[in-house]
Amino acid sequence: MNSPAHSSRCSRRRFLLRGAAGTAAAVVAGRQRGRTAGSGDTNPYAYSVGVHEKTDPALVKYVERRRIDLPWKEARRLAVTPQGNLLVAAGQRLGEVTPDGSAVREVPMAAPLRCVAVAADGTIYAGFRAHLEVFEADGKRRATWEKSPERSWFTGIAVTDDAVFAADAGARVILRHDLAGQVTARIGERDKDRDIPGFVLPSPYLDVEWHPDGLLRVNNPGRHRVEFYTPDGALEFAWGRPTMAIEGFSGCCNPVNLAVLSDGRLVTCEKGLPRVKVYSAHGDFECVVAGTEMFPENAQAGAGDGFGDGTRASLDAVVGPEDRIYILDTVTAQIHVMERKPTANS
Amino acid sequence: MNDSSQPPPRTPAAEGASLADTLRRLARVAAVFCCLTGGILLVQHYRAREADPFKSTEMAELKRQLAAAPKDEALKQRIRELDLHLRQRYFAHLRRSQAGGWLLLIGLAAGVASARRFRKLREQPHLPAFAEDQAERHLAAQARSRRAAGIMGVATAAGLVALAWGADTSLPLGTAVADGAAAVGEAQPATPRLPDQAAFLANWPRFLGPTGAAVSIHTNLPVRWDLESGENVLWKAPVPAPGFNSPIVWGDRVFLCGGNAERRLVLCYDAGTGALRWQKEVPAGPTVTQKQLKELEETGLSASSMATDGLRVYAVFATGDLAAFDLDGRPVWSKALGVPDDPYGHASSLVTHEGRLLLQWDQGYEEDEVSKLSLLDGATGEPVWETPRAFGASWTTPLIINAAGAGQIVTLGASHVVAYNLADGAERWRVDCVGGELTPSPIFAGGLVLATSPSDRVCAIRPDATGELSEDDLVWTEDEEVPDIATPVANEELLFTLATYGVLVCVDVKTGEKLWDHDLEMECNASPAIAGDRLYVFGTDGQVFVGRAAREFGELAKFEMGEPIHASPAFAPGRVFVRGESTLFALGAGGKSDGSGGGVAE
Amino acid sequence: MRARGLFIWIWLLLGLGATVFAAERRFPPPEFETDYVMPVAATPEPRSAAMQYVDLAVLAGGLGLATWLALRRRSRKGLIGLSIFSLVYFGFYRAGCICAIGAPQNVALGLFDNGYAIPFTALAFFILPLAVALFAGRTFCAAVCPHGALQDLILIRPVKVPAWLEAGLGLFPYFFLGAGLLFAATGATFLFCRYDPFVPLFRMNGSFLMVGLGLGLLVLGMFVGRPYCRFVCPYGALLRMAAAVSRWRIRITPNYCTQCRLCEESCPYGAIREPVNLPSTPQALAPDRRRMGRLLVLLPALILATAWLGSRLATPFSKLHPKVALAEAYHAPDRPAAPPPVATPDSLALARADRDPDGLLAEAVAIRKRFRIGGWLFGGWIGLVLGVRLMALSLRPARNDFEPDRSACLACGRCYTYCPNERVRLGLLAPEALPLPPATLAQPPKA
Amino acid sequence: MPSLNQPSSPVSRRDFLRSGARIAGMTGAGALLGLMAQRAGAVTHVWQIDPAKCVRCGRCATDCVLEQSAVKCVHTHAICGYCELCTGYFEPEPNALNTGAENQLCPTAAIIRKFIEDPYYEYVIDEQLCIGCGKCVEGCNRFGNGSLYLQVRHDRCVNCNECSIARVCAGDAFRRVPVDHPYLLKTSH
Repeated sequence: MNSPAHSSRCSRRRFLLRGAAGTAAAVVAGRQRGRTAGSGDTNPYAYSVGVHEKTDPALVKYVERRRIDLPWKEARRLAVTPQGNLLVAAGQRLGEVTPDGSAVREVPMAAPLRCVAVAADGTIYAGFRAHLEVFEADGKRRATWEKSPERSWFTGIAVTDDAVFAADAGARVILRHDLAGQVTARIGERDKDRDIPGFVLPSPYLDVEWHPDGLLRVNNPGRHRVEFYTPDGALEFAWGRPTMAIEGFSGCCNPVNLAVLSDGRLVTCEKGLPRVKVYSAHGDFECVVAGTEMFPENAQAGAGDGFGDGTRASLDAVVGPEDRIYILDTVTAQIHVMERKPTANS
Repeated sequence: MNDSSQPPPRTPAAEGASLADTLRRLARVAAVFCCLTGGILLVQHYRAREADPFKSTEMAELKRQLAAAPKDEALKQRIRELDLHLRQRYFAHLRRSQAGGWLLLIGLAAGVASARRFRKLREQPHLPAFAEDQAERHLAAQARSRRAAGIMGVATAAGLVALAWGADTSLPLGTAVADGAAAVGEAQPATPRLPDQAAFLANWPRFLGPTGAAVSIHTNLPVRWDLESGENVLWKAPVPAPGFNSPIVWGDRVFLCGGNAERRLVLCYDAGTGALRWQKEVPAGPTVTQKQLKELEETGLSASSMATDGLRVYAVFATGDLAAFDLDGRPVWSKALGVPDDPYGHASSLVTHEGRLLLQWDQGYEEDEVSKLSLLDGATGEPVWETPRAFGASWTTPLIINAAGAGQIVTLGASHVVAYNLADGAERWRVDCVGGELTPSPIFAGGLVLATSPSDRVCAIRPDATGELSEDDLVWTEDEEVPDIATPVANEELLFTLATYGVLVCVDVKTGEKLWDHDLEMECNASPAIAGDRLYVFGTDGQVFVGRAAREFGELAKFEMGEPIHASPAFAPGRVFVRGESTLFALGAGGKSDGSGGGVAE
Repeated sequence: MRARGLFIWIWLLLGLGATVFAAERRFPPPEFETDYVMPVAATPEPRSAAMQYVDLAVLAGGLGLATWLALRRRSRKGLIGLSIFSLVYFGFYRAGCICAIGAPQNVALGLFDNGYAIPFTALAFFILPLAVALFAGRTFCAAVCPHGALQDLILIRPVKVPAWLEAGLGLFPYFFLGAGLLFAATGATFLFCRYDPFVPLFRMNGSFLMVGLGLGLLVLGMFVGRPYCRFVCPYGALLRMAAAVSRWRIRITPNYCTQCRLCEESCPYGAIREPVNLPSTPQALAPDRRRMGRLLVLLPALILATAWLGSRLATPFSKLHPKVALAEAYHAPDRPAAPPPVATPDSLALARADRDPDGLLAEAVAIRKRFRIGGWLFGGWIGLVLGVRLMALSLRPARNDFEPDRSACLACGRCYTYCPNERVRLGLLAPEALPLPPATLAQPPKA
Repeated sequence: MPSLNQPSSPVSRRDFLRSGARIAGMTGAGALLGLMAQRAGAVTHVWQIDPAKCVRCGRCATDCVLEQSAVKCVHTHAICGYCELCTGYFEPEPNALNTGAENQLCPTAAIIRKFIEDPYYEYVIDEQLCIGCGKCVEGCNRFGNGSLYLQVRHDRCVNCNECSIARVCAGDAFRRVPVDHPYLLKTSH
């Protein structure tokens, strides 16, 4: 500050000039940045199956009549009682609702319930992770069947007049029990001699359904197909192919659950691209019951927020009176009541 | 003026000069090197941005081609090569920019070091000049500094003011909430969403149901009921206001309206129990006189059925009073349109479409030019568009269809069937094929618009042309036992017409060929309805006929209800709602009240 | 900010919870017939926790060494060496994190967010340089701070910044400090770290804007001494305040000032003040006293006004908080009604907001309220800084010698060799060549 | 430095004020230190992703301060289904179930697919190639068991004071975790 005024002013001017030049350079750089930015608002690495999330409305032959909000958490599976009410396996309880959606009762269980089925006489068969229990129609426990010695993980039950078929996803087998709980046959195990390839189960979704035509329907998600077995365990035929297109089974492991219409046609449930479709018994794609649009939360949920065991987002379907289809969305804990659209040519 | 712990160089001048030259050269070379490296890095940066390997359009195109030709091995090979190339380029880019960064750093260090050294060699010792009056200069400098600090402060404050008053917030809160008062939970919920198509189809949101063809998707409905024994009668509720309009249903609510010269009412019943949930009076507009009201009472004040879009219900009366309520009966808006000039009283029913209300306001005579068709915003009642109609009074309800890739509104007027664009109200096509006192409404089935010329004929029109159509463009016409009051009903395959004198005719929708007719031997004003494969018909003396909606005639039930019926039924899951002269009946299996019907999808 | 609070508890819960809550095991993978061994996910360890003690030791050692070199040894060369070391260690090796400039934010967040446990290293990096500055001036800036070291080393041909401009721009670090503490205390963001121009250079990576800014500052710094330290650095503002009252200080001369004025142009940072004589008559001081009085009266009003202005900034400032920003986007009138066909980050965030909009709104309102309170403090701070600076510029200092300003001096040691007394000390000049000490000084202070 | 010639010494007055301010400053710093020391953690913290909150927005790949993000995909094999048709490995509609580039989902081919035994395949992440984009994570999570997920790799992370990804994370999934438990891994139970 001691320098002559002249020199000081001179350096000041120089300083200002340089400052202005620097600012201009910074502004230019900023502008440049402004022009090239803007890629931050999209995800260049998005994994998108968006095209498959839309269903051709012409293929949807069902209409949603009602949506039931279940009062229970962790609803996993459904079954229909002979009276037409719905049984819900939800966490550590078995709930019952009327088709109108009002809760009738709930029966507490000792462990998380994984599957449930009802016999024609009203007897309830409940599957836990590694054992089965039998209940009277009024919810009183009648029997606890022996704990399975294997690494069992029961995920589906089907009941006939004289047998109970339990799908054991852990052991990759369908166990046929007599009504006393004795295992009388093992179905679907890998067997080269009988040309049975075995179940491929990346996740615990193995369902078994029975139809009076005498064949068991079992899904084989890892092979993207449905297999038909005789009660003796002979693989009669199988169909299904992996594709996200509507006529096939999507993702790594679908279908996850099955239901049978009164005439033997099959209702299939998928996860990932949550959708429910109807196939003829011989695998011809017939129509869509509910497309992915109906389950937006389910589609987003994925494997996140597990029920404690890593399973979460799936659909289950059961067929009620008049071939009404009830779909359980495990993410929203809602039941969608679906009825066939009234068209004369159907 | 540089950092030097050494005194200025004592070396001979020449030696110093040559060292200085070297240093200067070095610094310049380093500067050029840095500029080059920096420039290359910059160019690379932009090139990497533009040619992001993961967004390669070439790759996307190849993959698209592969999807079209999944067996093309050559294509697969090209994809693999391109993929390898792109990824190699990407990782090479990473390596290059890393190396470039180091080169830049080294260059910078070398340049700065030599430049500093050079400056030091060149440094001239500071020779202080003699200065006087330190205090004076000090004071001046301080004053300048104060000014600068003040300017800085003012500039900062100005910037902050601009920031504070230039910012707005979209958080839904008043200042009170922002200041920390509670009541955050009471923040206004977002606008309720309009129900989707599925909910619309599952309800009975307007006269003749969601499609206007009086077809219900519900099938679990009773075939017969008995008011005497109460069999299959869920409940009965008195209707305190007379009217010919038909009930509508949304969720667990049934709506209808009625009135006389004294008052006009909108009524809401609980679908489960029949309890009157609410009733609201719609007062007459300011221009309506008592004399007009008396005259209107003769012909009926409430022939127009209500409509709902799932959020609001709408009602219109022959007084020209139009009102909107939310589902809980809170008034949303109302309009007084003035008493229409109509010999029988206004009778066109209301129709909604995605939150909008369609109003066909035909009146007077052709030359009066007072008729119009308007689409109103359901939330406000403000017109979206209005189209004048050069027709006199008519009593049909308009029809909204989706055909030929566009939303169309089909109306009847004088001798014409006229269609308008749903989007803007512009006329789309018209055909001169009807006449008389137009009462049965147009319907849409099997891709055809079916328009009834009362007691004359039914015409089928394919709604994919534009402009004036001729008689030759009619797909078919049918002229046997054509009704003059009841609107025909049709599913995709079969059309049923019901003449006022009770003759039911079944016609093939595709060909117009009559399949059968049957005399029900009753007088009918109410339009029949189809639910599943059943046909419900109601007579003016309370007769009920339930038959098969099939290619052959089949009777399922025929019985009496004991109360005159002029209104078309409405359907809900497991329930039929029938409006008698003074009673609303809910009919359903069991006859026991099995709970309010809640839970219908919305 | 995030409910990072209680993460110790979360860990406890996760540890115990494995048996309590998640008692169910997941569906097992297939049983392999071959002798396949399942790989286990590798977990490369972070930099060892012990290394933070090394950082701390380097900081403490560096501070001590810098203080010794600057005040006792008076060695510019030593300081250059230490600068290079600091630049390499804290700059290029530690990549600018951990860093004293950012530490005040950690302290602020730790003070106001009970859930945030401030790492003790951050606390030490905050306290140590400040404590040293209270006693020995800004020796941290001289050679320990990598930012300072970088700029010091890069300076080639310094241009004198006019004193008035320095006085004006010199206010910015205080404002920046206030803003940074506000944003840190409210958990919105760490402004100092976000707009740090040199860390991207140390990492040789960063956003285009910040790398450009850093390079720009470097080029500027070749001609303007330490532009970041003087006109931006918020921690520098703290150190400035501490150094203003320091016990010891840098002196240009090791002995006594000969008033030779050789050093007056030697400081590239404009820190050297020339001697100012007191006016001969007390009357000459009257205008200064009156101005001082006016400023003293005005100061509370100024503070109040700016504090109120600060409180009005809650709305724009709070938008820098991610939660408030999300709530704003969620409630924005132009929010798209339907998510895009391919999810974007923004649509995913909005979907998250949609799960609990009321909770988000409540949080956003609470955060904004904190900003309102903090805004009063921030605004008041701006007024205070401005007022005190104006008052300080009204004081008439009494200086007999050329000496560095305590606050502005960065202890770089450049001025030493300009002093003939220093040359005498170094043995480069005969003591006889010097004029005698001014008569006012009875005894020359020892070096 | 008392001056003999001047009756009052402004220098010493200022020194006195300075000492007072210095003591005040030290007291303040000491108080702050005392207050903060109670709260200060003995361990430092590092950033980590909570896989349960991650929404796979892709910003881990684009917003890290490092050229190659410190976030990488990790694979917990214990919950993997060993699918032949892995939706984390293959494009949504793969041309064929082989390792051809046209079928792979990963933009950098960082997943190695290996046949183990019929019908099982093993998938391993090559972290040198992984850019942390989360594309495979979304595929696996959407259809499969979610055994692929993103984690901050601490051999790469420079542990910024404020993580630049955390600031923009669409799922608010980043949090500070103690340095002695630096990962939030998915486990089989």
